[in-house]
Parts: sequence; structure tokens; C-alpha cells
Amino acid sequence: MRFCVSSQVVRLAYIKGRVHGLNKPIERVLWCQIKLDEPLKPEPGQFVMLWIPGQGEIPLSISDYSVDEGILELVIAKVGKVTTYIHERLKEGDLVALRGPYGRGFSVVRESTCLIVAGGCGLAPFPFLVRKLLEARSSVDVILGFKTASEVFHVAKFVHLARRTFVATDDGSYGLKGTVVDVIKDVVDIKGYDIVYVCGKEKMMKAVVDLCREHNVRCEASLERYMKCGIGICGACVLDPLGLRVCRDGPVFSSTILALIEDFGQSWRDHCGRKIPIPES
Amino acid sequence: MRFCVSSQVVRLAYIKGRVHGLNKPIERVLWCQIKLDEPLKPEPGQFVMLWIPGQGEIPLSISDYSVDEGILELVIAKVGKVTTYIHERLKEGDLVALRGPYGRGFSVVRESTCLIVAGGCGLAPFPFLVRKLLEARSSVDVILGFKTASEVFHVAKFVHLARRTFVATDDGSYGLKGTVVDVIKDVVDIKGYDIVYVCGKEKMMKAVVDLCREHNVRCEASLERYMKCGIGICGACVLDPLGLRVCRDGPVFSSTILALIEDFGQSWRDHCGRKIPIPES
Amino acid sequence: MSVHTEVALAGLRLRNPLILASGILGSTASLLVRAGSAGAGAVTTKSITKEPRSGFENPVIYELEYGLLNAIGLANPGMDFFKKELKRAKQLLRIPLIASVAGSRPEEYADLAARAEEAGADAVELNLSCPHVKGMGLDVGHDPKLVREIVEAVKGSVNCPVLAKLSPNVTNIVEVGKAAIDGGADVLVAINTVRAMVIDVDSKKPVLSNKYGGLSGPAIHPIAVRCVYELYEAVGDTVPIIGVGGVMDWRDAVELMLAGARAVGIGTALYTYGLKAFKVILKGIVNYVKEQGFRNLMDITGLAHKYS
Amino acid sequence: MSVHTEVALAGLRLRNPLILASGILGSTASLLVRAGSAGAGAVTTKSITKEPRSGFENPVIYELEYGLLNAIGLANPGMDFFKKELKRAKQLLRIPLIASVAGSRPEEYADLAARAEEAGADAVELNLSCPHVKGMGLDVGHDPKLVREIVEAVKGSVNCPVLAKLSPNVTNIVEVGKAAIDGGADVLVAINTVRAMVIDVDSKKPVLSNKYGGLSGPAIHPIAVRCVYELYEAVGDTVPIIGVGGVMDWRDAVELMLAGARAVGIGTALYTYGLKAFKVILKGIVNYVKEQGFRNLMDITGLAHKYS
Ligand SMILES: Cc1cc2nc3c(=O)[nH]c(=O)nc-3n(C[C@H](O)[C@H](O)[C@H](O)COP(=O)(O)OP(=O)(O)OC[C@H]3O[C@@H](n4cnc5c(N)ncnc54)[C@H](O)[C@@H]3O)c2cc1C
Ligand SMILES: Cc1cc2nc3c(=O)[nH]c(=O)nc-3n(C[C@H](O)[C@H](O)[C@H](O)COP(=O)(O)OP(=O)(O)OC[C@H]3O[C@@H](n4cnc5c(N)ncnc54)[C@H](O)[C@@H]3O)c2cc1C
Ligand SMILES: Cc1cc2nc3c(=O)[nH]c(=O)nc-3n(C[C@H](O)[C@H](O)[C@H](O)COP(=O)(O)O)c2cc1C
Ligand SMILES: Cc1cc2nc3c(=O)[nH]c(=O)nc-3n(C[C@H](O)[C@H](O)[C@H](O)COP(=O)(O)O)c2cc1C
Ligand code: FES
Ligand code: FES
Repeated sequence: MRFCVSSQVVRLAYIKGRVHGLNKPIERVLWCQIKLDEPLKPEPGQFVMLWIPGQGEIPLSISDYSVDEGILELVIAKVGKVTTYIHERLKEGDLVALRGPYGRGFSVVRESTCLIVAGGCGLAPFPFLVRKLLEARSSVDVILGFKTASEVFHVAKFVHLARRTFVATDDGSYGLKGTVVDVIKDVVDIKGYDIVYVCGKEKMMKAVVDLCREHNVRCEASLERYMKCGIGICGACVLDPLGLRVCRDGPVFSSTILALIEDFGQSWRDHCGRKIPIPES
Repeated sequence: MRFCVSSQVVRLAYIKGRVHGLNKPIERVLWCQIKLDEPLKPEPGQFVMLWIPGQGEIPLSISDYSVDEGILELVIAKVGKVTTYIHERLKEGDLVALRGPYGRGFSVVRESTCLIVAGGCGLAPFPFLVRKLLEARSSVDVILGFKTASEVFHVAKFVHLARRTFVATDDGSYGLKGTVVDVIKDVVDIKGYDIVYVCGKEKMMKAVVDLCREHNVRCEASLERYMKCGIGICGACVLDPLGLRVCRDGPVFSSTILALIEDFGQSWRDHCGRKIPIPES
Repeated sequence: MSVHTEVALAGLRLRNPLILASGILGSTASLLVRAGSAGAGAVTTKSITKEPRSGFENPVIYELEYGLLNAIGLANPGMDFFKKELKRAKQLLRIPLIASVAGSRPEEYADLAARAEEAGADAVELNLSCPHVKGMGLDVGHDPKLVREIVEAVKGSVNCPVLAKLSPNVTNIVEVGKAAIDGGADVLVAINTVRAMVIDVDSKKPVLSNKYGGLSGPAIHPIAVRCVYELYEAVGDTVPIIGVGGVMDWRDAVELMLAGARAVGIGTALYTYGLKAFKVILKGIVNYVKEQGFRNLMDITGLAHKYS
Repeated sequence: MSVHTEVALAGLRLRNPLILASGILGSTASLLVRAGSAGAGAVTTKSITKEPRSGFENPVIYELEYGLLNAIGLANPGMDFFKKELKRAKQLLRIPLIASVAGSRPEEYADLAARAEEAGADAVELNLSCPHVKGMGLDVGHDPKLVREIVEAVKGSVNCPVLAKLSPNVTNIVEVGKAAIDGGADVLVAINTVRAMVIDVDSKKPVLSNKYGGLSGPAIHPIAVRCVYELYEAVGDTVPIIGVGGVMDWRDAVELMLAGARAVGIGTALYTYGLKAFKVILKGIVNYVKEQGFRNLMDITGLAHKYS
């Protein structure tokens, strides 16, 4: 009668849900809606661990979440074993399991002027953040960078909500020509923003963070590391020298913290925990 | 973060308390107040398992409980190992441990005319019941039976609250002469009551229950059996043939149920679970 | 399409796979019958010994948030007395009656089993696993050789199915399970409680009078699943397994069945939820099996091995 | 009157008895230092093997209401790489640094231990107990003879104290503990996780990619208390014991100490409560020891045996 479990046996681990919508805006990216059995209380920038039985479990940013419908949105790039399986085999109606939300997300600042900078799939967490920022009466500008026109996706999601949306491609085949860093330098006035949010390749994030520090603009970046536990105990995702864990102390870190992190933009760890340089692309 | 135990690690088992008051109304009975560390929500007729480390653990009726002060009252007869230890060694300020409240107690009827019948230490659960009945705007008459004048105790507790209190002794050395059954037959009009509550030796309870059934008066009796787990799983305290457990289905049973219980007034089980006749005294 | 809940277990036919575990409510015919009325598919008695045992002194049980710790100490009236209870239970029950027996030597087990069968037991379960009584249960059940001898002796003395109840408190439960099968066991039962202790920090004493006790309930469920999985991995469908340990809801039961259990024992849940646990859990299993598109509860036994 | 929190442990001096358990946060110098800053009395590294190991594929962990199930698979960068982390940790730490090592053969353990000591470890802990990696940990640690040989080999190769970390997944933990002492172990550490499994009823698969994992957290605390009590009963104060398993608050820690532990490992609590667990738990222990009228935290070690 007096167990914790007495009134209701709760399974804390995986939350189940069914694939509600699937769509490929571009060949290597899957946009996936999941209708969950239980409500979540996520913050923008947090992530979930998505389990595909028999295949594996991977961290994915919460791209959007609707409280009313209980629908979670994910943006999944095809890069390896699990993501390829998801791309090729997941169908509407399939049962999926996930745990989370985990980690610390972006600061949702009130009544401020915000700039979001995303490279490629790094845009994943931002639809949710934009909505939350608008709810907090902030205004949002967005810079989206892609390699080339055939890689451009999700632009409409931002155009509708943001004050201004800039799209750039490395080869100029769509929108502005250049990287997101070029756009920051050449097109917008970075000093006009109260805060900059950035997500994408780490070298790019490093450049944006440096730029912001230079101009004394507050900045937050969302990092990726190889993850095992996702809850801060295994040490797989640690950043030196502070011993910060991307899964629990991050994935979002402020530029003040990032300035103290040697690993940022430099190195990460392989599956064994050996430190290796971050590959160029 | 998501354990049951996350916000506060709760120890469900023993509730701790300190001996607040001790007093011996008569030589073989100890009246004991315990100030508990945690609030209880007991009902009259429920019991607790009191643990005396190194000595043993015994069931005791909740004699009274004050929500405001968090003080639990017990009435403890000296009969054997643990109760003797309690009588001889327990001091004010001592730490004690108990679990409960357990079992099903008496029905607290509203705006009714009630009769309480207690033999000796069988009065233990009744101070609490009387208070609850009065709160429910019922009126209460009490019959207390003892062997002899030197065994009489706690009468004042009832006189102040009950409409009428009858005291009888077997030898007539105090109050009326005779048993409580004699008092019911000779002095009160049993048909005038909506309900009769009885606690004491089982043969006496059987007589009272039979009398009530004869006159079609609702009746509840509180039984005692040797107890091990106190929570309904070990089967030590079972009543045949219905398989009712005194610790969980009782200790209080209605006369309707008792009519179906062969063991009532006849037999109980020893520590091994062998059925033996209830001893005469 | 309706689902068949019947389960065949070494010649026993159970109307459903939920079995009252030994030591919980199984001390009298009246309680066994009550568990039957509440919906059990079969009932197991408290473990019976040759001589009457008064068990350990109180406290014999302690509640934790996630389980119970007990050292009842195999309190029981002894086989002489208990035969009456068995006879009566057999008369009144419409479901299989499993008599659990505990002893020290093969002949003792054989004798107890024979007398239990004589009194009406439809099967005997050998307690080779109680973790807190010296010279009995686990004290004999950790030794594969002795386990084999005990089962052999019992098989020689009864005609009914023989269930061997195993302990998780061993280095290798599969080794013991195989020894039991070598001895002729018809069914494996896993698991009994896990040896554990709680100390009261105020009195600085172990809470149980026996100091050591057995842990049951949710805390041991993942251990039970592991044991059943290991056993099924080793013995497959050759010998059916009854999974026991921390089954509080239908999911827990299904987990044990997917791991390899054909039937499931219910113990601590009867404390937490009362006797309605049988019906509530069964309903959940039936729904699950239906939703998954199977027709028999037995169909899901061991599926976790197929899909892994 | 203030209470002394210092603890002496086979030549190591700990400022307090709370030790970061192996495998939790101990994978890098930076995390070891962070645990030190958070208040640990000593820190243990993740278990290090000879070769780098990438561990098992995800999922490697599963959350239960009353604990965690994990099969990380001894993922670690290997001793070659890890020596750098040990050196760095040693430079920065003001508290004892315990290097945990895992292997298959005595010489392998001896070599790993020697290299760990060389790199700066103040003590080595032998993982004889990881329940989910084939050929390592428990696979060697259940055999008393092999355990003795391993400890002997390690004692021959290092000067620092040697800690033997034991598993509860054995029939008799005392036998293994004594074998470790016979081999020369300076400290016993009990317990590692309990072998367990969780199956997902929807996919009908074991959740962990390795199927089997180790259970930690509240669920195993009463098992840890039992193991420490059994070991202390057998070895008394001759060899100090570090109690590990489900310590979530000061009471759990005190329970292990009363059972016989001189120091206490903290693992899963760092997940549940974060790094503040060290300070919160220590404060509670200190209050308790003060209230009970003792002057040293070490004074309560083993008291449950005295008072029983
Ligand atoms: C907090 C967080 C949020 C993420 N959010 C998203 C998201 O919203 N959308 C998305 O598409 N991806 C996201 N990722 C990355 C995603 O987790 C990986 O792409 C995925 O785990 C790869 O799995 P796989 O089995 O397909 O690849 P694998 O076969 O395991 O590996 C393919 C390649 O990807 C690398 N890789 C694998 N996992 C990671 C990782 N965690 N970090 C860095 N490199 C990795 C491998 O080293 C290898 O080079 C996120 C990662 C993190 C840590
Ligand atoms: C629900 C319940 C409520 C009770 N309430 C009270 C109360 O308020 N005040 C009070 O003084 N006593 C009460 N009792 C009885 C009390 O529990 C026993 O007197 C006590 O357990 C004896 O412990 P001991 O170690 O002193 O005696 P022991 O040395 O164990 O035994 C002494 C004698 O008492 C008998 N005995 C022991 N326990 C029981 C029992 N549970 N039922 C019947 N006979 C027993 C023994 O068989 C023996 O003859 C209650 C019992 C029950 C079951
Ligand atoms: C109070 C209690 C008494 C028990 N007595 C016995 C027993 O006599 N014989 C036996 O084989 N198992 C006994 N057990 C073990 C149970 O049958 C069962 O194996 C164990 O409790 C795990 O199941 P659960 O978690 O559902 O309770 C007992 C368990 C409890 C809690
Ligand atoms: C994620 C995780 C990884 C672990 N890795 C190791 C390890 O590498 N070596 C080891 O000896 N013990 C390891 N353990 C066991 C712990 O050190 C500890 O013995 C166990 O978790 C019980 O303590 P707890 O309940 O406080 O977590 C690990 C435990 C967990 C939860
Ligand atoms: S993934 Fe385990 S600590 Fe971050
Ligand atoms: S005392 Fe155990 S069932 Fe009543």
C-alpha cells in the first residue's frame, strides 16, 4: 500500500509514440512527426534519445513540440547506421520509443532582439525556439546556411515567423552566396542583437561565437558529441578542461563558458573516449 | 531526476517517535504516549506494529491519537517477553519505532446511539472511538468489565465523554457485580442501540455478538490473533473458513461476518500455524 | 476474436498463467481458496517442512519503497498438520494445487512430496531457494549436485509434476536449473527472493530479528527477467518456466513471459494491490496479447529470444 | 564539539568517506577533478583496459523508478591513452586518485596496475565484478582461485594499496573476499551492479543492445548492506571495506557504515541529484555522527555487529 508504485505503476524510461507524419524536404533529411503517448515538457534546445529497437539509440534535438496535440517534431539527417535505417524503413504508424527531454536548452529571452544562425541540419532545434521567443515577445532574425540549392530546406518554417530570414549557400545557387559567417559580417549588424543563437558545424559555431565575443554580444551555441547514456553519468560527451557534459550541462552553452572550453571547435572523443580532432566537415 | 525518490527519499517503513508520557494506571497496564516524527491518519480500531529493537515487534491498538500534537496513545498489558520489557525498561524520551496504521477499524456512525463493551485491556481502542463518535454527533454508553477492583483503570477517560458509563467487576469489588454480558442483559436495553462495539476476551465477544444478533442489533468486534507480517501476506492471523486475515481484513469485523467464521470464539493458531482452541482465560 | 488464457504446464492445465507464489497467503486452505476465487490460475502453498516451525521472531518483514524484505523463517505447522489443509484445499479448489516443500536432504524432500501428493497436491514445488533459513532452501539449492539428487529422489516418490524453485543468489542459475532438469524436474520456477538486509540507523541494528532476509517486489523484477531469460536461453521449450519476481502489473508479467516464462507467480503485488491483483494483471496481459495479434497467452513465451 | 570526517584507508587519507564510484563520471581528468571540487573524499576512474574499447552500442542505459540498468561495456580509451588523463588528474587533485583496471588474466591486471601507479594513481581498484562483459570483470571475479592469483600478481607489481571490487552475483561473496585478502588485497569494495535485464514489451526485445546489464541505485541498496555486513562479519577490522550500492542519502551511507564500511562509494545518486550529492550526503552523515555522540566518522564502522 505504501510503495511509490502503489497508486499507479509508472514506467519512467521510454516514452512511446507513433509516427504521425514523415516527409523528406531534401534527399538526406527526414522530417518526422511523432504523436506521443505521454505529454512532455521540453525546452527549446533540449534533446531526446530516440530508440529504434534492434538498430540503436541516437540523440536528436527537439525541433518542435505541440502541447495541445502532443506531437514532437524531429529533423533527421542521414549520416550512418541508425539514421539510414530511419530514413529507409520508418513508416507512418510505426511505434517508436524515446527518452528525455534531456539537457539544458537555449535561454528564451523576453522582449529582445534575437538572431538565429544555423548551418544545414543545425537548424533542427530552431523552429521550437522561434515560437518560444515570439511567445516571449521577442523579435527574431534568422540566417540559414546550406552547401548548395539542392540542400536547402525548411526555409518556409522560418520565413513565416521571423522578422527577416536570410538564406545563404556556399556556391550562391540559392539566396546569398557565402557562409553564415559571411552573412553576419556583411549583411546584418550583429551589434543590433541582444542575443545570438547558433547551431551547426562546430568550426562555424566557433567563428560565430568569436565574432559575438568580439562585439560583446551574448551568444549561445548547441554542441554535439558522441553520446552513450545521455544523462550525465558515463562521461562519453565530456568537454575539457571543465569536465562539462554536453548531455547534461549542455548541449547549449553560453559563449562565456565556451571561451573556457579548449575542446570547443578543436576536438571531441571517439567511441572509446580517445580525444581526436574534429574532422573538417 | 525521474526516480520516485528524486525529490525526497522517503523511508516508508518505521515511523519514529519518542516516549512522551508513561504511566501505570494499574500494575499490569502501562499507558504510553508517543510523540511521532511524522503525522498519521489512523481510524479508531486500527493498530500499529511497535518495534523494540533487540526485543521484538508487537501489534497494539491505537488507543488515541491527537492530530495537533502528533501524539499516539497506547495501552499495554504486561503478558510476555516484549510487553514485560516495555513495562520495565521503557523511559520517557526513548526512541521507538512503529509501522502502520494497519487494518480496518470500527465504523464511525453518525448521529446514532452507540454502546461500547470492553473487557479489561479490551478497552484499549475505545478512547479514540468515543471521541470520533462524539465528533460524528453520536451518543455513547460504555460498559467496562474487570476482574476485580485492583484491575480497574481508565474509567475516568470514559466517564467524561460517555452519556453513561457502567463499570462491573466479576467479584463486585468495584461497581456492578458480574460480567459485561450480565450488564448488557440486566442493566441496559440492548435494543435501544443502533450499534454495539465490543473488544476483550474472545469468548466474551462471542457472547456479546450472539446477544446482538438475537436482538437484531448491529455489532462490531475487534479480534486478536498472533501476528507476524501485520500486512496481510504471511497468513499467520487467518480466520477459517473464509480466509479472512485479522491484520488486513480486520481486526474489526461485523457480526454478519463473524457469524460465518467458525474460528470465532473457538480456535486460533500458534506460532507455527497449527490450529488450537482459544484458551479459557 | 477472443484470446485463450489457458496454459499447459507439464500436465497441469491452468485456466490462466497467474500463480499464487509460495509463502504469500498460502498458509491455509481457506486462504488458498480465497486466492483461487480472486482469479489465480493455480495456487502454491507456503513451503511446508517435516516438523512444525515457528519461524523467526518479529520483526519478520520490512517495507521498502520498492519492495519488501522478509525473513518469516519458513514458519509452518509441519506436514502432519498441513495434510489436513491440503485435503481441504483440494476438495474446494477447481484449479491446480501446488504444494511447496522445504527440507535438507533428498529423502526428506521425497517424503514430504509423497505425503503432499497423497493429501491431494496436483504438483509439488521444491523450495531450493529460501535465502534466510540455515540448512534449508538456498543452503541446499546452491549446490547443483545436491539439487539433482533431491529432484531425483522426489521424482522417485511422486507421480505428479515436480517444480524446482531456484534462487538468484548463485553465481550461475543456469547450472542449478540444468541440474534440476537432469534430476527430472518438470518445471523450473525462478526466482525466489534476493538475500538482503536493512539496518535501522537509530538503533544501529539489522531490522529483521534474523538480520538477513529476502528482497521481493519491484526491486528484483529486472533480476527475475534476467534469470528467466538465461534459463530459457539454455533450456528453450523443453522444460516450462514459471517466472516470479516483482510482478506488479501486466507489463511486468509480459516481460517475464517474453523472457521465457509460460506462467507467472504473483507475490508482493498481493500486498500492494490486494487480491484484485490477479484479475487486473490478467486483464492487462489479455489486452496485450490481443493487440499483438496472438490467440493464446502461451504464444508470447520466449519471444524476446526470437526478436533479439 | 566538531566531528572529524577524515578516514584512513590502507594508507590513503581521505578528507571524508565519500568516494566517486568507478564508471560514473570517471572517464576523464576533467570529470575526476570536477567530482573532487564537488566534495568527494576520493575519486575512482572508469575501469581501464589494456586495449581501447568502444563498449556496447546504444542503448547502454535504461532508467527504472528505483535504479538504473546499464551495459556501457567498459568503454574506455585504453591504458596507453588514459595514462595522460591519470597524470593530469594527479596534478590537479588534492584527494586520493584511485585507478580502476579490468582485464582477463593476472599478468594483464598486474601490468595495468603498474602503469596506472606509474602515471600517478594513489591506489588501484581491481574490477572483478562488472556483470556484463564477456571474459572480464565478473567472468574472472566469481572464481576465488583466479581472484587470489590476480590480486597476488598485482601486489607484486605495485607499491600502492590494492582494492578488490567484488560482485554480489556470486553464491558466496565472503569466499571471494577472503580469496582477495589471501592474495594481499588491502581493501574490499562491495558491491558492483547486479546482473539484470529489462525487456520492452512493444518491440519484444531486451532494451540494452547487450541484452544483459547491471542494476544500480536504490533497488540494490539492501543487497549491498547485506554483502558489506557478511564481509565485515568475516574479516572484521583487518581489511577495510568500501560500501557501494544505492546510496542516495545519508541514511543509506550510514547503513553501509554500520554494516561495516569505512568509506562509501557514490554512483547513481550523482545522476539523481547531480554532483551536489557529495555535500548533501556528507552533511547528513556528520549530523548523524554528532547526534549519536561520536567524534569520528570512522567510529560508526561496523556498529551494527556490536549491537546485534
Ligand atoms: C545533442 C545532440 C542533438 C542532435 N540533434 C540532431 C538532430 O536534430 N538531427 C540530426 O540529424 N542529428 C542530430 N544529432 C546527431 C545525431 O545524433 C547523429 O547524426 C546520429 O547519432 C548518427 O547516428 P547513426 O547511427 O546514423 O550514425 P553512425 O553510423 O553512428 O555514425 C555516422 C557518423 O556520424 C558520427 N556521429 C555519430 N553520432 C554522433 C554524435 N552524437 N555527434 C557527432 N558525431 C556523431 C560518427 O562518428 C560517424 O562519423 C544530434 C546529436 C547530439 C549530440
Ligand atoms: C490487532 C491487535 C491489537 C492489539 N492491541 C493490544 C493493545 O492495545 N494492548 C495490549 O496490551 N495488547 C494488544 N494486543 C495483544 C498484544 O499484541 C500481545 O499482548 C503482545 O504481542 C504480546 O507480546 P509479548 O512479547 O509480551 O508476549 P509473548 O511472550 O509473545 O506471549 C505472551 C502470551 O501472549 C500470547 N500472545 C502473544 N501475542 C498475541 C497476539 N497477537 N494475540 C493473542 N495472543 C498473543 C502468547 O501466545 C502468550 O500466551 C493486540 C493484538 C492484536 C493482534
Ligand atoms: C513474505 C514472503 C514469504 C515467502 N515465503 C516463501 C516460501 O515459503 N517458499 C518459497 O518458495 N518462496 C517464498 N517466498 C518467495 C516468493 O514466493 C517469491 O518467489 C518472491 O517473493 C518473489 O516474488 P514477488 O516479488 O512477486 O513477491 C516468500 C516471499 C515473501 C514476500
Ligand atoms: C553507468 C555505470 C557505469 C559503471 N561502470 C563501472 C566500471 O567501469 N567499473 C566498476 O568497477 N564499476 C562500474 N559501475 C558500478 C559502480 O561503480 C557501482 O558499483 C554501482 O553502480 C553501485 O553503486 P550505485 O548504486 O551508487 O550506483 C558502473 C555503474 C554505472 C551505473
Ligand atoms: S552521454 Fe553519458 S555523460 Fe553525456
Ligand atoms: S499477520 Fe501476516 S497475514 Fe496477518
